[in-house]
Amino acid sequence: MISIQTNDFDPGAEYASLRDSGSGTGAIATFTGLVRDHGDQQGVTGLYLEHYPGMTEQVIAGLIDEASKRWDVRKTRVIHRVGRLSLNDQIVFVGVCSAHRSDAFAACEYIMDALKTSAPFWKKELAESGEHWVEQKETDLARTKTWK
Amino acid sequence: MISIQTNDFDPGAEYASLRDSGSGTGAIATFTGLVRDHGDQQGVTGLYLEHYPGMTEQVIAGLIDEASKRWDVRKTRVIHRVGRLSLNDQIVFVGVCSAHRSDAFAACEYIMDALKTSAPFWKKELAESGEHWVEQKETDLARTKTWK
Amino acid sequence: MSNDSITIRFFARLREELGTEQLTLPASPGLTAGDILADLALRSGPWAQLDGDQPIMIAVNQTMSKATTPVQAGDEVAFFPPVTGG
Amino acid sequence: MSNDSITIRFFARLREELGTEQLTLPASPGLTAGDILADLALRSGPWAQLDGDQPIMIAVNQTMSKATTPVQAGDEVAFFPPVTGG
Repeated sequence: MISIQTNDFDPGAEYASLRDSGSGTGAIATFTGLVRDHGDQQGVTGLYLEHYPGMTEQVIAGLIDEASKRWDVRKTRVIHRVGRLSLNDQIVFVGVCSAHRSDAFAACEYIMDALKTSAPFWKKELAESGEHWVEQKETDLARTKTWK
Repeated sequence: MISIQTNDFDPGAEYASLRDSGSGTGAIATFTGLVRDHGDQQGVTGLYLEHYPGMTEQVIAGLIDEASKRWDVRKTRVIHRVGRLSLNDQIVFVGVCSAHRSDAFAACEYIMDALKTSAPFWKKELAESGEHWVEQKETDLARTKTWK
Repeated sequence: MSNDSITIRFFARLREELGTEQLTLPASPGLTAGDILADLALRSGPWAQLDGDQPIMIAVNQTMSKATTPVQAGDEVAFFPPVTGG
Repeated sequence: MSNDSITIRFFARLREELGTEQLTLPASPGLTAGDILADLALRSGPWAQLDGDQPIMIAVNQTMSKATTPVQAGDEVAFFPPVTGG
């Protein structure tokens, strides 16, 4: 399931729902991204997240499909917030259940890495020194290429 | 923090506690292992987990130290249950906070992989066809070697 | 969106700097996404950046596309900076 | 655990098959963990497996060790099958 939303989410509840995926599930990997105090600049006080409604969901669904072809994936959950976020707020959640540990980790990390370079979200850092659209990182592009 | 315990745990509460790790945290990766219906054999109905008290905690503390040297790790949490467990019960939890996504994933997976081959736990599968001490997997050993 | 025109959308920094979220252009035979970008870059002021050094990503009908992707009446074409979510 | 002897512990399948959780042996100069294992393998019945094909892991004072690790009075030596937690 994929949700793009302005409101917050509860990783504990998301985990509980992933766990309810049958007696063949042996492994659940989750990732949560938070607004931290440093990014392209220091002293970040918040973020503004913009997205391309419709396309975003389509791209993420494609990433989940791709992950399901490559690994044993029993259930997935992706949540991404948009709008204005404060320091320490939750931005993104990716959770994957699998029969096997290595598949759960790989699929979770793949979806997260690929989301960062292919899902149409844009992040603006809000800081005391002003606003700043975040630039795409070479390291993120490089990480996505290692999955090819 | 490391806990070896017979009682269950709440990954949602563990996540919340990991999240409370300062405004530099940007990423939290968690892994939970569950009792599944197939392992060395089909029709598994439960597990019995034995450990070496004292040594277990020491080995896991060493793995966390090693992870902290290799990656940016701000806070970790490891819980491993022992005793008798039923189908779908939670066995193990590993959670890592970091400033960066790749570090959180790597440290979480490293601790989990290394725990499986170096922490003194032993798993006995309980099935309708009888009890069976689980054999160490070549694939687990191979995964641990890739971290060397 | 009328069915004989093309809807153009902009996001993030581009949307802000162009002061434009959406516009409509007429379709024409053999048109590509890159042709649209080149035409828009001829406009004055901030529009020139569409022909500049900054990488611009293209989506046609909400699918990542290239400058050579053909575009026809009824299509939605979006231009935006490299994505930075997650 | 007295201070002039060595405590030996067994876990999991070994503990079950040997029917022994713990025993005490006298210390002697130059003793190694491997010497203890070889001595115990001379006992009758299930003890022979200590000298068999199955891999046995060794911990001396709760630290993973080798057959060549020296052992002295007061030490705790544990023998167990390869670990399978997680």
